[in-house]
Amino acid sequence: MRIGVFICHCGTNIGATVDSAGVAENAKSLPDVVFATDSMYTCSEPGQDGIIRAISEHALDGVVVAACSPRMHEPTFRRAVERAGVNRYMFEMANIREHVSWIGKDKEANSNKAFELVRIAVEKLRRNRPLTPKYFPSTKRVLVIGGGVAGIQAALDCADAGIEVIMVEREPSIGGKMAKLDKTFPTVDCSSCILGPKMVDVAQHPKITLYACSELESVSGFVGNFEVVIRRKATCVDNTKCTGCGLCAEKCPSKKSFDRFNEGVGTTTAINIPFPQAIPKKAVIDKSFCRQFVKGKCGVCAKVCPTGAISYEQQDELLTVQVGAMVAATGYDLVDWKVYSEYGGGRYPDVVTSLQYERMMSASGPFGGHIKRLSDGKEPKNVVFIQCVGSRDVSIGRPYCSGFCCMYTAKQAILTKDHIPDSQSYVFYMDIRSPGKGYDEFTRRAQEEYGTQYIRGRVSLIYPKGDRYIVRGVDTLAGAQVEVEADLVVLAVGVEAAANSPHLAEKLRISYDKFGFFMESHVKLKPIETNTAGVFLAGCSQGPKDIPSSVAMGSAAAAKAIGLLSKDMLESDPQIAQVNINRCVGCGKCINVCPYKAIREIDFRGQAKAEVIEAVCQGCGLCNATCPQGAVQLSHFTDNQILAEVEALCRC
Amino acid sequence: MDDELKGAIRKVLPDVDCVIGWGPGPDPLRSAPFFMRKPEEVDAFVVGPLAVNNPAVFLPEYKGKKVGIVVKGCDSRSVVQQIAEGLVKREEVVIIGFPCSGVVDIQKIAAQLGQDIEPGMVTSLSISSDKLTVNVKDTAKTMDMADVRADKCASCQYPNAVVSDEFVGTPKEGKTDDYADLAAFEEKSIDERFAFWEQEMSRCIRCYACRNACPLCVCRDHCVATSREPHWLNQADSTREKLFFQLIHATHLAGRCTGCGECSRACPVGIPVGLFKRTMTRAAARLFDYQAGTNAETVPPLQTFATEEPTIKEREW
Amino acid sequence: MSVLTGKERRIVGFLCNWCSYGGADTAGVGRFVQPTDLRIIRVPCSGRINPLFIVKALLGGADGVLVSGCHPRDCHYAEGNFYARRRLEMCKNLLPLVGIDPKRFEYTWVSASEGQRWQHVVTEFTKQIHALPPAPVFPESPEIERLAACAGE
Amino acid sequence: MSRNEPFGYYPGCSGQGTSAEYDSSTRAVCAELGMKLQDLEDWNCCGSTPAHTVDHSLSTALSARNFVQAGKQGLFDIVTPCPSCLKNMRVALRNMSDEHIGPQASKLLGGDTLQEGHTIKSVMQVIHEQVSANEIAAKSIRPLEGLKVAPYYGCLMSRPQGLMQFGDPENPMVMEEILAAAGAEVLPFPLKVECCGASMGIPLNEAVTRLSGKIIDLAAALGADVIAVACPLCQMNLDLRQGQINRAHKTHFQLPVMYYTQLLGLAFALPHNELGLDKLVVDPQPVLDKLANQRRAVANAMQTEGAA
Repeated sequence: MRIGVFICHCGTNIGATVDSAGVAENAKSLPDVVFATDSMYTCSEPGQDGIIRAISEHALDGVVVAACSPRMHEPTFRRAVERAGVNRYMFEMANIREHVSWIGKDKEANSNKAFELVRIAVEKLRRNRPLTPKYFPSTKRVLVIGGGVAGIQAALDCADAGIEVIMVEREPSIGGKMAKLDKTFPTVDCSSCILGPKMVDVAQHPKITLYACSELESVSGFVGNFEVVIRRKATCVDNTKCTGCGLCAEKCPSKKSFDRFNEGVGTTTAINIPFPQAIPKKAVIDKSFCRQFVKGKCGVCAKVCPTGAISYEQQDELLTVQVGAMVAATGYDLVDWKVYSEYGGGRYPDVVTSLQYERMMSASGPFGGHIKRLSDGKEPKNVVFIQCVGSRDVSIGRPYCSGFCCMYTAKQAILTKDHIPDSQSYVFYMDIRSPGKGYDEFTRRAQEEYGTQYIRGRVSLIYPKGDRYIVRGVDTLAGAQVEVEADLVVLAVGVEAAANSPHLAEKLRISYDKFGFFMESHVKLKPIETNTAGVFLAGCSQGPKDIPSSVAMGSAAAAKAIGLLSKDMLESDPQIAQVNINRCVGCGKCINVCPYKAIREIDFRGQAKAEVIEAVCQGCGLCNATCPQGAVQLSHFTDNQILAEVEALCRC
Repeated sequence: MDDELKGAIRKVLPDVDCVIGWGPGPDPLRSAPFFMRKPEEVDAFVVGPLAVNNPAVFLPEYKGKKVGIVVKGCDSRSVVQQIAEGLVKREEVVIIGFPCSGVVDIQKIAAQLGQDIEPGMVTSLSISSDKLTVNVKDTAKTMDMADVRADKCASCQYPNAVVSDEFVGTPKEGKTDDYADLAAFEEKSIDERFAFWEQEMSRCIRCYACRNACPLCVCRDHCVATSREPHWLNQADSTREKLFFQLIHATHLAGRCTGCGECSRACPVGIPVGLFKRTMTRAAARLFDYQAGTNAETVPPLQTFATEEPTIKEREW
Repeated sequence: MSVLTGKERRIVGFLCNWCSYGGADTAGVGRFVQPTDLRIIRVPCSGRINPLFIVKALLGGADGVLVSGCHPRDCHYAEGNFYARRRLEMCKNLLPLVGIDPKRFEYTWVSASEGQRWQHVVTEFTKQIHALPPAPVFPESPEIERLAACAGE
Repeated sequence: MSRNEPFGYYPGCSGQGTSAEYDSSTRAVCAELGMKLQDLEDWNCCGSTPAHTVDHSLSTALSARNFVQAGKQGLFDIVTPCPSCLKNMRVALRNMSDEHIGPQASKLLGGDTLQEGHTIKSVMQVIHEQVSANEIAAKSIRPLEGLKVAPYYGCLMSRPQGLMQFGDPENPMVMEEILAAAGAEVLPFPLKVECCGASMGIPLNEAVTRLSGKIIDLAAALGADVIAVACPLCQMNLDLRQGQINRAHKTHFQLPVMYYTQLLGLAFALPHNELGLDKLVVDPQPVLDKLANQRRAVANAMQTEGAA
């Protein structure tokens, strides 16, 4: 073999703590290395040209680049060597930036380690074989998980591009958190007025199939050919018959049911349509309150339903669909703020969450747009807002900023004044974070035009005194303790990943961070992609985001899915398992362990042998590690390649 | 019991290609694998303390043909494991079991005699229930059976065939296995163990008798010990490579070894290679509550998993 | 010279591409300083790791082997790390019998987001290896040494 | 540890003086509940507030010496009524394994070394752990029925959270459960872990009258008959300084402030001299009267019922 080695300086990123030129010089002593050099920015155009030139000048048939992580630039360099006529798998990378120069300052040790990493790359490359991808067809259908504004945008964009969409929503209606909001910042326009039409579009679009009250049961397959099982939870209402007339809810005798849509502000009936603009507009029975289920008898709704849509015996239904790509837009939930016992931990009725306050203000909410206290129905005059409840708080494991609370608190303060002109609002804040078009101006308006008193400091205690609450905090600008008497306290509760996000991530085989938010493929350059091909992210599932960002991300995810499925055939990764039929004894161990059922038993001249189904194999190599005689080998990560790497590192 | 067993074998013979058991060996002390096809061949069948080797090792070669096999308890576990792993089909094997009282260890007999026993040296031999008398060059030496019984028999949990189509005799009570042999070995310090194996493995002649005697070594002609693709071992006469082969064998048998002890017995230079597999067997029992060769319906522990592994105490960082 | 004599030990890491290799990258991006002893071999999945790679490294003179994969339930290939967990645990049981200190081998789970955890694991493991004497080494086979001597001439 | 084995008892210096009634009522109640308390021999000051503000090693050594003394008596599980002593002694146990403070403090111990396995808890926590609510109810032959109690823990009993391990640091419920078991009507008291002003009574009296004032103010507003306390310093600020508070705020509170052990003692019908009721500044007579009236009312009701 004729191998060329290129050691990158990456400016000073590597060059400052690794002697790149020295490593290149040493690399010349390695077996089969006929050319070695260092270069300033190997990934730049001149850097890549240097590789291409060296390949032709030195007749190289293999290339090692020692630079950043292969997770960063392996595809870049593979394309470069391919342009020079070398198979893209005759290329190896040594990660001397993330794994060397950035984690230590000892130049001698770093240079030595960098050389070692080059050595194992060379040893592996010497055993590489050219590989060629295969092509396979894909299903031109996208699954959107979550029907909040991000998911809605992704679904509509895909559908408008002519791709079929299946939307799965856990709640009885799409709309997500945005549907619960009264108004939106910074324009203070009505949330349901701008979201409503989009929800209707979803319902009416011929390319979109919506499954509400449904969750993802399992996922199998791979990019282009996922097989998804959806669990449609029993709502006890036959959606094909329900017209959404609402008669059932009118007559339902169980009127004290928990109102999920209204965040527990007020109550609802056991059978209900969550809100007037719900999509789909179908009734749903909450079994934990329905007398038919709790007491075993009632049946009022079944009696009054004009179309006979009620079916108490309805069971969950499993539905299997084929899709080519998936968009995870599962949104967020509020942090459990009840851990703050200094704020009453839920004991005080007039200490509410920001989302509850939205419902209290909303004209379509339980109070018809007239703000009143949950305890006694009185109109509050002094309203205290506390920001960062469950955000930026290391002590409860939520160190991050939830991003949009500063803005909605300002909005809620403004709306409070609009609703109750003789009211006074106070906002306890840590910092005002309002980077966005028209955002900072908005928070100033809350202070200057609406007279909201902003107090920079934390609140240490809320306690009831008479029928009011004493909010004790610190004003860090004045350097004094302050106490405000409040009729109502609104907590700007921080956000966390939607319940069960890690569980869903595991089904999707994507990564999640320690807070449950889904991990993007690259923080800056691949914010929509995940490490699993064909799975894209939108909205707060990836981290806290406001509405404009969620919508933008929904469109971005749609663009990624459309781009993926615009190709007639998808390229398969040739780094898959292969069976050496001469060595295979047909013991079937590989068949047992393969997570993809990508290996089958075949009859070869009367003997049982294993065979890899190429389009199904994902290249994990479990079979390889299982086969005792090594008859199954994972291309590009064969036993011999890994053994060569091990041996390069040992004393032998 | 011998005659009853012979009767059982003869009864099975018409339905099978052959019945595998034990027959006369090079001298009265040693039996040999015995393949019986005709009823008259059954007369030479040997059973008892001299039926030492494990006939299950031959079974996978007969895949596709129906065969009978006479098994001690330990041998039967190999058969069960072969069936569990699909190496042998249950319907292709007729299992004849009997209660085993233990087998002899030729090395121990040699030790009692104070000399190596070359084939042919033993001219005659007689066995009573607890005594064994060996005639070497017209000198008779009587020894206690207990002193020459194979080590594995001392902790034999399954003296009777685990699974059988015909069972001859009254089942015997099993013993418990407390892995005393491992505990004794583990008296040594880590360094002493390394030194021990360095010494022992330096004597290995790479004959692979240990592998060839193993009824669960499925690779047969494709052993990684002698292949270049993949190239796990080089052919140098190095202690490291020899030890590495033992660890390959033990790893391949992890959670599968039924403890028949044939690897150790087959070793011509007497290296206790069975200890490696015993360690894995103990670990499989402790971690996965799994005993290979006791139930053909179970999946070997390393070919399956549980999402929660309460017995695996992972390191906290 | 493969490691800096007196300063470093030979530590081989096997990391799955999707989680732990990414976690090591994240540690790098975060400039989380780590000891320089470890050299990482990238594999697609912890399920790809044949325990015999570990044995091979340790018999070959590596002072320590560190394996890291995706957290259980979060395997990129759904199940690979579940198998790996069992196999690696069995391997850990085998080493002491051979006279290899089981502290020379650890396996753990580090996700792509856990740069700090990776730094911690590497630092702790390296400390652990430095607390042990250098790995015992087998004498080379006389045959090979003779050949090596010839080659050197 | 079960209550059949003796606990090492560390009374703390307040118990010898300003809170003698806390000490005596604690001993009386524990005896009634079958908890054996064995006094530490030759114990010394825990270091209180001054020591640790000057020298951590010294403060650690002072408290550590008490554990050493206990160890000599074979006592490893120590209890103390005083939250401040508890905090100091817990900090000392933690500091003894600190790589800097530990060795220095050890040197100060002279020839003595601290053994492993020492624990210290508040008497309140141990009562809560060892005695069931049913047992307390059964012992309460004169239950505190009808008595409205504002439970006040002070700032130290539950905090810092990691060190004190006393349930929810902002909303502990142990005293509530104990007193409710004795029949009292325990009020939800939002200021239960607020600062009373602590030792600022002398250098900055205004701080105490302001902070303790709020506590008394809210307890009175909630209709409490008595504030139940567990800390000698809190008791002093709320009780002894109630006159100062009244003067500062032009109020006229006469709200009794009693140790929870005194209230338990009343429920158990223990002799008043053991409970040290005479040591209280604000006269607890209204409490006794209320309980007596309540008992009379109950007795009358039963009589009428019997007659009918």
